[in-house]
Amino acid sequence: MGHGFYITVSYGVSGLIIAVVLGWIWLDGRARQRELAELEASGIRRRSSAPVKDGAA
Amino acid sequence: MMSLLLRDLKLSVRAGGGALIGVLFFMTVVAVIPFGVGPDLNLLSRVGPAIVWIGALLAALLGLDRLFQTERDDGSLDLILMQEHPLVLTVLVKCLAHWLANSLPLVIASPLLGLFMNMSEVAIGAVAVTLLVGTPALTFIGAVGAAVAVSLPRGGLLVSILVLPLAIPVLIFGVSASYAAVQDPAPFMPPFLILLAITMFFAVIGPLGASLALRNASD
Amino acid sequence: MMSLLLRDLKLSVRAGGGALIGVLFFMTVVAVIPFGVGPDLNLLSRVGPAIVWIGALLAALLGLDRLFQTERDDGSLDLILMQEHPLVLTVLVKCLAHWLANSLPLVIASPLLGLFMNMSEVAIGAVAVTLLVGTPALTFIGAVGAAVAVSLPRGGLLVSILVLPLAIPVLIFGVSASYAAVQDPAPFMPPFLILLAITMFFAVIGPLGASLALRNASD
Amino acid sequence: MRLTAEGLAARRGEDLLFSNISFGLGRGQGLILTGRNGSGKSTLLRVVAGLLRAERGKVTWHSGEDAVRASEACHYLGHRNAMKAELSVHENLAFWKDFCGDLPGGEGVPVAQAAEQVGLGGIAHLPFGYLSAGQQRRMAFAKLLVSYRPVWILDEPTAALDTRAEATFADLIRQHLGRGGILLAATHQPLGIEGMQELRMTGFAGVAEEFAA
Amino acid sequence: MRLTAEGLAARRGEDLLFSNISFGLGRGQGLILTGRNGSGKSTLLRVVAGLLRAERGKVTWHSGEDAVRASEACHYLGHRNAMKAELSVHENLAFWKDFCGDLPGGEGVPVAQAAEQVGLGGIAHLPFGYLSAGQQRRMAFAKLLVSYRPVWILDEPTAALDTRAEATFADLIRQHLGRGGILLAATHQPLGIEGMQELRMTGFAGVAEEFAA
Amino acid sequence: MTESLAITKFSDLANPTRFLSLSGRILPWLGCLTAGLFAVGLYLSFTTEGDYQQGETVRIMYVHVPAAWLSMMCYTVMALSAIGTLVWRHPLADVSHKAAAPLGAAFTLIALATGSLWGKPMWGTWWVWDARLTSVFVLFLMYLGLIALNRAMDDPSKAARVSAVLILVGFVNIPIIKFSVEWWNTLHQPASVVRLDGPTIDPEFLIPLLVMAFAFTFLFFTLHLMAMRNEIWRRRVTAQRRMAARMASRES
Ligand code: HEM
Ligand SMILES: Nc1ncnc2c1ncn2[C@@H]1O[C@H](COP(=O)(O)OP(=O)(O)OP(=O)(O)O)[C@@H](O)[C@H]1O
Ligand SMILES: Nc1ncnc2c1ncn2[C@@H]1O[C@H](COP(=O)(O)OP(=O)(O)OP(=O)(O)O)[C@@H](O)[C@H]1O
Ligand SMILES: [Mg+2]
Ligand SMILES: [Mg+2]
Repeated sequence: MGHGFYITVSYGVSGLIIAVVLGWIWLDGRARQRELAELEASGIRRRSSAPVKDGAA
Repeated sequence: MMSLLLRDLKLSVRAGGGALIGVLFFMTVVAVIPFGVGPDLNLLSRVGPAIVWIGALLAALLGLDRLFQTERDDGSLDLILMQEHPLVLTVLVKCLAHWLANSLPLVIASPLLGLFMNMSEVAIGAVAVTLLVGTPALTFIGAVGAAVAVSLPRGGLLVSILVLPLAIPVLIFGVSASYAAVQDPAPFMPPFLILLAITMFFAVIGPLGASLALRNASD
Repeated sequence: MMSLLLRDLKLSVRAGGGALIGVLFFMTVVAVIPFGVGPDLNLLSRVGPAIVWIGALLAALLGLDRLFQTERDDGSLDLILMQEHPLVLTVLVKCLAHWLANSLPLVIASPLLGLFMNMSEVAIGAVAVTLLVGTPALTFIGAVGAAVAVSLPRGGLLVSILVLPLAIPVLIFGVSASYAAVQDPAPFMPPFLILLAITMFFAVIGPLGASLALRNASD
Repeated sequence: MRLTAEGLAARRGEDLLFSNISFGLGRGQGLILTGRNGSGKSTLLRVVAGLLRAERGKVTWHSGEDAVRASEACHYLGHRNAMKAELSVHENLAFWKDFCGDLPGGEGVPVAQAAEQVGLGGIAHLPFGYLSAGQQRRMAFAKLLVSYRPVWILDEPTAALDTRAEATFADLIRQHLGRGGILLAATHQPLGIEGMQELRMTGFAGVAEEFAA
Repeated sequence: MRLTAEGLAARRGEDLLFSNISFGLGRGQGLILTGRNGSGKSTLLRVVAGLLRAERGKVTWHSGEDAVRASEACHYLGHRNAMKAELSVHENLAFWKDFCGDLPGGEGVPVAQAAEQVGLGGIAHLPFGYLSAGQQRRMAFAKLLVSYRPVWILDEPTAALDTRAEATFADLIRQHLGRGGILLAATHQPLGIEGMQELRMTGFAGVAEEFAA
Repeated sequence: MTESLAITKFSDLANPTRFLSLSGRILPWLGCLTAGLFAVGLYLSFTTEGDYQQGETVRIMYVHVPAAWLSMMCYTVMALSAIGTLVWRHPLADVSHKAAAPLGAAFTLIALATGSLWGKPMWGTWWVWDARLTSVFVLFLMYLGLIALNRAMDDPSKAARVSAVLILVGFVNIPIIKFSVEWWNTLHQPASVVRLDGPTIDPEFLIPLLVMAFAFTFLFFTLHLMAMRNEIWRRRVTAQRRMAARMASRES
């Protein structure tokens, strides 16, 4: 096998791993946002939409 | 019975983090070895089968001693003893669950480790097969020990004397069968068949002994 | 503090039988390796120190996961956490007790195994000394793992996975000091002193980390 | 249907805790054990449940024509709850429902309903370990409801319960008796159920005889 | 000598169980927590004992001039007995006596006498695991006597006790208060001690804010 | 709305809501920057000359070395967050090291894979148990162990605190990885870029390498921010679900 093969495969593998991680994080974020939207729609309000009282302590 | 199997599997997955844990454990053990014996690939491939088997024994020992103790500590053992299911069967199912959750992942992971240890294909196959056949015996032997530990509150010493000496033949025949597969003069079959016989034997004796010990657990 | 040490020693004698199971496992490991390495006594004596060290490392894992878990299960951990003794000291004493009951027997048994492995007197001595100096570090590292896993119902394999990677430096320097004692050009002292330093380091870091984890895991 | 004990004696260590205890319980009848700490109540219950070997005497269970091992006809609720902290309440109950099965003559209620009946319908999805002491005890009681057994053996069922839960338990026990069940319980606080027989244990019936005799 | 709690809030999982609980207890005073199962009594006790981190607020202990960590001044008797089943009662108690030591201002009684005081003088040589539930609880209580702490934090101390032992416990607590001790206890049954303050817990004060905000 | 730009206090960042809006604003820019750097870096890495000794395969270096650096940097980020968890009890620090663990595992995996793909032509074998390689493998196992620990505990804040302890104790492995080559004198290349006496590598390779290294670093930060946001949302969802369940059981 020529060197080109190893180079292609290493770039390919790296790209694949990054793509999988990126895709997973992306989809995960989409799913979480959808859940939040569903909760919002079913009438559970976040408390910070009420006047903010500083609870960061 | 199915529900007991499922529950035990679920418990082992919940508590320790899942089926991958066994594989991860095995990989850690194997990764540690080269730091000791050095990077000599030749040597590594020669000790490979033994290391894989020792890893399996260690994994079987870790946690096996508490197979029945957790049940006793929370009172479940009482209820299990009261049911009409034959106790031998219950013990068998618990052993099965323990094997599925702890040993099977090791069997499945062993080829991977073989690769890491630079073992030949034949050796890898032989180790996997002997592990598949031999690890149930370790579980059954461990079950007897675990049951004795439950029934004798101070049986600690007894358990170790009981379990490891009984487990050593399994280990020896497992390892020698694996080596026989690669080293030429020695035939693979005789030690392998003995291993199989040992497993059969303990598959009967183990649950019987364990259930006897559990019945006599004196409180 | 003395009373804690005594209690823990008493408990490990009464309940666990930890010492024996460790030693037996240790011997099993050493007994199985020759199958792989073959009857070549020369080779055997060469890998000897490494095998003994690996065996000790793996044996140290047995029982380690329950160092704090038993205390938590019966509520003693709560009272221990409440006392004014610095928690680090308490952890240190518990480690000491564990080491005395579980690792010291390994150190004592190691010369015997050295003989089995056909090691020279110098090598045997070196292995015993390095084990004596190095195994406390294993216990301290293990304490961190045990403390981290205290809130897990069964630590077992997970604890070993967390502990083993951290134990690698100990193994490296322990083994290389043992080899340095027999192989001529390499001096014994530098790796041995590093091993000593590692033990010192973990004698501080281990209890600190473990007590930090215990404080944070309590509920 | 009848649970009979004849001339029971049991020992712990070397001590004979009680000897010659006999009773018979038929449909809808209950027996309450009382007595001081350490007088042997739990021991007697475990003997009846078949978990401890009796020194002398025997326990039998007649249902219809044939006599079977008494322990199979019993639910036993001991000091410990027999639930796994790592599994959710629902999983725990479902396991016991499946594992114990029903005895002929009755049927267990579904898991969700059992949790409802002990007053904790909303939290069956939580891991059992997350519950408070009293909630755990209630869920352990729900185990009795999910599979049918004619005999209930309860060891201090109301420990750690608040007063509302105590009343709930008394109700559930009354229903069980009303359906022809049998009750054997050890308590320090009165359960508030009428028409029970009572057995006062005194403890220490003498050192085991084989050596003292 | 004063134990003060200011604006305590604590959570379990994501739930805030209570918020803004304050109290102050001086010499000879006691506070009883009551409330339904799961209302957060045990949680509050653990927060005061320093075993759970408070979400907000703090607990302080003033003795003489300086304020120390409150947990060091406390004995905590939780649901679990903190005794080893494999050791004898005497070994267990001796260990705790030695390990805990005495705080200035008082002195623990010897082990044998403590066992005597909880009414079990004769059986201190038995392994702890051999005792009955009530006897175990009593021995756990004896732990409070062998080393001196001004504050006693008791979580359902009388569970599993017979009536005589309950009276004994009440006596011992009264003595402790009489010597200027402080009591914080959660119970379902009245302890039968007069002049205690009472705090009714209701449970669930909201979901913790940091991520729900 | 300019109020979120006026972050003056450190503690302001402790507010997850504020963090969400700030990171939401930064992320697109960060993403674009990463993509741009990758474009330049990949262009450079395929147009530069090959090494006289290693031939074309030197191009693997432009992925391998940045990934290897990142695998260690990620652990360092986790260790810093762990300090944040234990010392300041910063809720975002919990989220940060939990979100970073899978990323670290991914970058380590890339370093391992490209390394052994490079090893086959250069050393003639996929894998040797040399000190550097094994310690990277151990780092990979440590990431997996941390992920497993996080999954095994279900109280998130407790899991965060406990794994923070473990991360800090495990930090001893980072110097071991970094210096293993010097200590054991093995097959693997000793450091030639990051060393005390300045880089010893030819600028021909250095420039694409550095560009790729920056690209990887920004990729890491992009992914990390995204994962942190996901984790915050996940916790927010569970908190609100609990709230809803509690309210429902209150009313009934
Ligand atoms: C699985 C196998 C490999 C692993 C896990 C690995 C790991 C690493 C790590 C952790 C670094 C960063 C070192 C530092 O910053 O000090 C590194 C750098 C490097 N590696 Fe590898 N490596 C592997 C195989 C290879 C091979 C086969 C080659 C080439 C023959 C190679 C060449 C390099 C070079 C040139 C550097 C840069 C050193 C520097 O300039 O600092 N690696 N590798
Ligand atoms: N580890 C945990 N994680 C999540 N929730 C928990 C945990 N432990 C307890 N809880 C919840 O906290 C609440 C309060 O529990 P706590 O033990 O304080 O109640 P309690 O008032 O002592 O009740 P009891 O009278 O039954 O002892 C319960 O509703 C329980 O479900
Ligand atoms: N394994 C054992 N070995 C020896 N003696 C034991 C053992 N278990 C219990 N005992 C003794 O048996 C006696 C009876 O115990 P049992 O648990 O039956 O009492 P109990 O009536 O249930 O008390 P309680 O009201 O406290 O629950 C106790 O005095 C105890 O010390
Ligand atoms: Mg009892
Ligand atoms: Mg409580």
